[in-house]
Amino acid sequence: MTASLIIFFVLAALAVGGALSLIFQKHPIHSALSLIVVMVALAGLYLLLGAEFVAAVQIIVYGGAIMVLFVFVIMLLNAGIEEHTNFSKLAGFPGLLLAFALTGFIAATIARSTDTVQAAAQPGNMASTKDLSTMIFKDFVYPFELTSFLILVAVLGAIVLAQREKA
Amino acid sequence: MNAFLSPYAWLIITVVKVLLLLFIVLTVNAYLTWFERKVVAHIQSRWGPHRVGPHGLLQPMADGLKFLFKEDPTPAGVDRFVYFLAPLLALALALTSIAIIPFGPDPLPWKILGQTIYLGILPPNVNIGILALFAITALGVYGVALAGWSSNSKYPLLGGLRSSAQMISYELALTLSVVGVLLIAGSFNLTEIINDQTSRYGILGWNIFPQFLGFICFFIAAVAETNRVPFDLPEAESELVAGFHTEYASFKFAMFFIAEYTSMITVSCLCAILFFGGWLSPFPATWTWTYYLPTVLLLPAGLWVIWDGLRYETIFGKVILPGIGAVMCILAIALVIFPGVNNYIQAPFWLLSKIFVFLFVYVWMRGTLPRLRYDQLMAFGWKMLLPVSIANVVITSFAILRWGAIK
Amino acid sequence: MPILEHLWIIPLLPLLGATVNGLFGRTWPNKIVNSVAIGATGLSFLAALEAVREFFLLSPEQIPWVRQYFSWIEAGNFRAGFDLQVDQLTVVMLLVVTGVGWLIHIYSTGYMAHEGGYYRFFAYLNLFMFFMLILVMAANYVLLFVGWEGVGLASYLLIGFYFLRKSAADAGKKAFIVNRIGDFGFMLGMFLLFRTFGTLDFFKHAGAGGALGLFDKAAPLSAEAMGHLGTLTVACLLLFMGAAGKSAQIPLYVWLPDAMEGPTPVSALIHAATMVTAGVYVVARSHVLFMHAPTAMLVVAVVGCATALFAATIGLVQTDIKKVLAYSTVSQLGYMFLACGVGAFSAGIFHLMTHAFFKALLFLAAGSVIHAMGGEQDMLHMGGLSKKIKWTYVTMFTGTLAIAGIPPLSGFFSKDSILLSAYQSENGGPNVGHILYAAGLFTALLTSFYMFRLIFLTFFGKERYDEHHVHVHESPKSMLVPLAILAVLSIVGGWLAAPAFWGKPDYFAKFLEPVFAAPGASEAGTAEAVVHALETPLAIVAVITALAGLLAAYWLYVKQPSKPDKLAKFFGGAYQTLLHKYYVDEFYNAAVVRPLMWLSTNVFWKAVDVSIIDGAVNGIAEGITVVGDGTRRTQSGNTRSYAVWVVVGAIVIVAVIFWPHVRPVLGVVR
Amino acid sequence: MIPTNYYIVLSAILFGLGVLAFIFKRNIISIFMSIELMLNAVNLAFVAFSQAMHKLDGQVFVLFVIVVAAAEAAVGLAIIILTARNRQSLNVERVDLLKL
Repeated sequence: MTASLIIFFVLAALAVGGALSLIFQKHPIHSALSLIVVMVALAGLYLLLGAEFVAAVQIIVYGGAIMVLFVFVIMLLNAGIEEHTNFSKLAGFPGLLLAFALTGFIAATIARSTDTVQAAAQPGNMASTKDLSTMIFKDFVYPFELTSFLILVAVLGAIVLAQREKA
Repeated sequence: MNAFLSPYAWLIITVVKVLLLLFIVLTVNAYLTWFERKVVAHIQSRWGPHRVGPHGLLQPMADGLKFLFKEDPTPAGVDRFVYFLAPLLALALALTSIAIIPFGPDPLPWKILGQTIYLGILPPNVNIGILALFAITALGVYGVALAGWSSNSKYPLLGGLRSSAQMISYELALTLSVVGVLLIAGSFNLTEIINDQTSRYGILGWNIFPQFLGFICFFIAAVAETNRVPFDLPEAESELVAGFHTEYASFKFAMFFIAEYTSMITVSCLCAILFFGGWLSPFPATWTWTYYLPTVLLLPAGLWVIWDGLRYETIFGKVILPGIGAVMCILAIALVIFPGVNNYIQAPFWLLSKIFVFLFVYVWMRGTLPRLRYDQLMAFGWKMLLPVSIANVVITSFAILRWGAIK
Repeated sequence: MPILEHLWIIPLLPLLGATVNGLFGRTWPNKIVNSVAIGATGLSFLAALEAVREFFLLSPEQIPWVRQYFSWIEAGNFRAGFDLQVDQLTVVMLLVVTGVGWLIHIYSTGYMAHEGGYYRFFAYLNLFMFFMLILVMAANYVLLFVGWEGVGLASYLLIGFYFLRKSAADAGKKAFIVNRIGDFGFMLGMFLLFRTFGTLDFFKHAGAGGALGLFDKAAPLSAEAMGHLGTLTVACLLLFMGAAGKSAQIPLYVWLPDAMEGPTPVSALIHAATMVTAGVYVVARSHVLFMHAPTAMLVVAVVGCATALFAATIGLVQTDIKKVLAYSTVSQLGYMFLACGVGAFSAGIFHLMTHAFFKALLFLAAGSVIHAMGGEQDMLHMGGLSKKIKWTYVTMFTGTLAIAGIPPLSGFFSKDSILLSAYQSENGGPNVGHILYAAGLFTALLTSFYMFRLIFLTFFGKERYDEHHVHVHESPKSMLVPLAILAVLSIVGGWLAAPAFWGKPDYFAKFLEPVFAAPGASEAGTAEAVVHALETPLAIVAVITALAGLLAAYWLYVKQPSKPDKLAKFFGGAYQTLLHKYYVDEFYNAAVVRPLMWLSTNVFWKAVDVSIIDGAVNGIAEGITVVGDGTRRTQSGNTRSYAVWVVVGAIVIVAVIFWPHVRPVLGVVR
Repeated sequence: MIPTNYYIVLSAILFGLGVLAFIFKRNIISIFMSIELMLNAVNLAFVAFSQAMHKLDGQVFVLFVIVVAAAEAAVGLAIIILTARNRQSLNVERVDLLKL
């Protein structure tokens, strides 16, 4: 039971707990906060895995930008407790069953397939951000450009959608 | 004893460090308020606080007590959890950000519990110092936003909305404006960034010269991030009563207050470190006489304090001030006597003095500048600051491509 | 050699004219329309002349001259290209089609001047020219068939030109359907030929990588080789079926007389000069095959002869001027087939040419008469026109002399050579030839009789119409000039063959020799002497018969105009039979049309279409409705349900990708 | 050191929870958040594998995923704002114009 293992379990517990509370919280703001918890925990896990840069980006972008956006929108729309309607028959018990089935299925698949990976599991050697950047700007430059384009499109789309049409 | 402690030494040391830093920061905060009030007062040709203690030096204590013992009502219909969470969040994040700042290059000359002690909480080899800092500042917005939302009241909500929008907007500029520096230094590590600015000509090596544009952007964005004048719309008295913390009283309010000032300090540290060579002396290393500047500053100051204290009728004045003065004088003399100490002092001295300068600028701006209108704020952020910082990045990268690392 | 390299220009010009007129002519004044049409046709006539000039410069081994322009159908080893060819036969057809066609175009400008749909008429006419040229220039059966169908279409359009008149529309339909029957045979023939020879190109050409053409393959075969296994015979008969359809032979001739519903120039161009001779052309074109199929030859000969006689008899009693000409056309076509049947292809083509001249002339003249009479077609209401419309009279009389076979007009030579070769043929028995000859001779008699009957009824005797309504007037120049030219042609057209009489070679036959040489050589060589022996006497006999017909007509219709009715009463039954064209139409109606109608109505419509096809379609629709009703339940519009469906999909995908043994359960096969 | 499977299983669990939330939340924004949760779970798996295999590709992919998520959030939230404006409700079960 090394220190890192303890940290892992703490963070994992945090993440799962956050996810659960995301489900069980009635108010979107609380859900958002729980999600933030999950994200921070994940960032910690990334640090544990030696992916500092990803961890930082995770917090900056997810925690600092995306979730803020969520909170902002929730505040803007002044969303209240979500009303408990049950129009969808399917999303009741069968949905639950199916979701569990999917989870089990995926878990089983992974369990089946990761034994190959297991052997390779190594102490997380800190991947230097330089290597990451070279990889992005050399091997993945086209995807990178594409994503930047995607962002541009998204910005335009958001503006067009959100602006009130002048009557 | 050692045998028992050593496994947890790092833990103990860290805790001690944290407590120490916490104490220092809080004290500095307290006296920062005093300093601010004084300066603003003098800008407006007033006296400022001068009743409590000599020159109102005890005013911060009084304020602190007031905060502690005031009644703490919780408004009806607030979302309790979030309402309590918000100030904690704000304060915690603000304080955490300080923990990443390194205050000096070399560890203490002697080991404690077999650990080398660095000035600063994290060891200097943290690769993502600046990134971590940004991460924390990024989260900082929640304190304000949640506070505004949870108070279940109009003005705070508006304040929260404003601040979250403002912070998101300016965070982009903040981050981008630093990229130039990072490109030059080629590292996220604050220590490395500072060391990168060393040069034979002292001040000429600082990033402020190649990155002047970046500095301007950074500073403006940072001020906006800390919700300070002229970007203090979230708490614009004239429009929103007190903005997001309208509904907060007593110590919760104090938390926000401390958080704000702490982030001021952080930003000042960052400015100093990123653009003004951190703990580097502005003079070439060959000018050894500059090592005596601390002494030269301390000695007269100490003497003045003694003299000034003796002018007081009150016991306090007669006793305390001269005491402080004496300490300062002794310190000055000690520095002359022990060159080792003197050398060791240099780095922190310069860093702190730079930080002080920036804090003064903060206060100065508050004393002089008017507040922006909200749309002006947004327009400025998006249409001015962001493009300029992006341009800065582009220019810098091209320059580096052309001439290699600058200087 | 510009034009020979670009043969496509010749047919393309009329198509151009057709397109322009058809698309834009509507709003244009007649002048522009007809100048476009005539220009197009005239240009292609000139092009054809130039082509012929260049053709004569070719060395014998360059003939047939074949050019491939683009390949149109390519499937496996089958290639049907847009290939045009020129050889002597083509040259003749080319000149006849373009030349006569051009003249008739000019004539039409006058004749159609006061008709509606002027632009439509000329567009159709040009279209016809285009297809006809394709037909005669095609270098393979497929392209030839395109032209074949195209002229059918054009003739349909033109017969039904006055489509508001039910009779016209019906006639058009009749022509189309009857032709369809023939085309059916033609197609079968093509398929059979392809199956047998593996190609439908006529001759080999460089373009096809030197692959042998149909005829190249067929020529060297010994008669037995193909004759015994009757494939070739069958193929030829099928081809002949098509030819019979197009060229109005028994039993498919019924459409041609009705086709007279179309404007007269049309009758002249399509139903006398060019299109109806396409059948003859095809038979001549594939003479190599026919030569190897004696049975088929015999059939052709017999059918041709029978048609000639049969049609002639009907022609005796017709009173409608155009009907008479129509039946005479049928019988003349019969002559041509007779010629082909007895292996005298050059004679057949020769008659084709001369017939094109004088029959076009006759029709145009008839048109002029009708024009003069203000639309009157019944000869019983004419008479004594010779003084009123001299030019028409003169030209028409020339044409009549020509067709009757009075020397030295063209008809005499062509008909004479046909009879001669018929007399000589031993195919199918010693005296078959003589029987054919006799029938042909008798037909000649009838021909001259009814033709002169026509002349006398129309131009002689006293007027049988009232002066006050009809004021007879001569036709405009634009109509008379072509008449004159054609008259000249039908006089001199035959002289190419004249030298045969004083022992010189028959130039026309000589010219066509290379085409028909392969099989024709044998009998040509041996029978030289016999020919000369027979030439003169047969000619004299023919002339005598012609004169006899003339005199009979003269005696009956000028001397005693009352006699014909008496005769009609006397031979009541026969007369009625002839008048009703042997009741053939009625017979077809009863034997073919009604049963077919009944079948289509009660079986194919009521049973098959309604119950089976519609049933299937509606059934499918019903099924889809049911399925849709079922599936639309899933479209609850509730996002959460959709979310669940997404999950289901995810499960399936994971299963398919990662769990191979689940795939069959999900019906995924990989 | 921590075996990779731990991370993977954790990510599977998170993903499953995300799916649950995806199905059972009624508030559009919450549903959106659950999607983000699933994305995060996947990211975790990516990083874990990249660390296990000593390849950086995984991390690069995570970065891309984050970028895409950001874009998605921008557009999606804009759409949500529109919906809320027009339908006066954030409950997905009230937004059912597709129903026949």
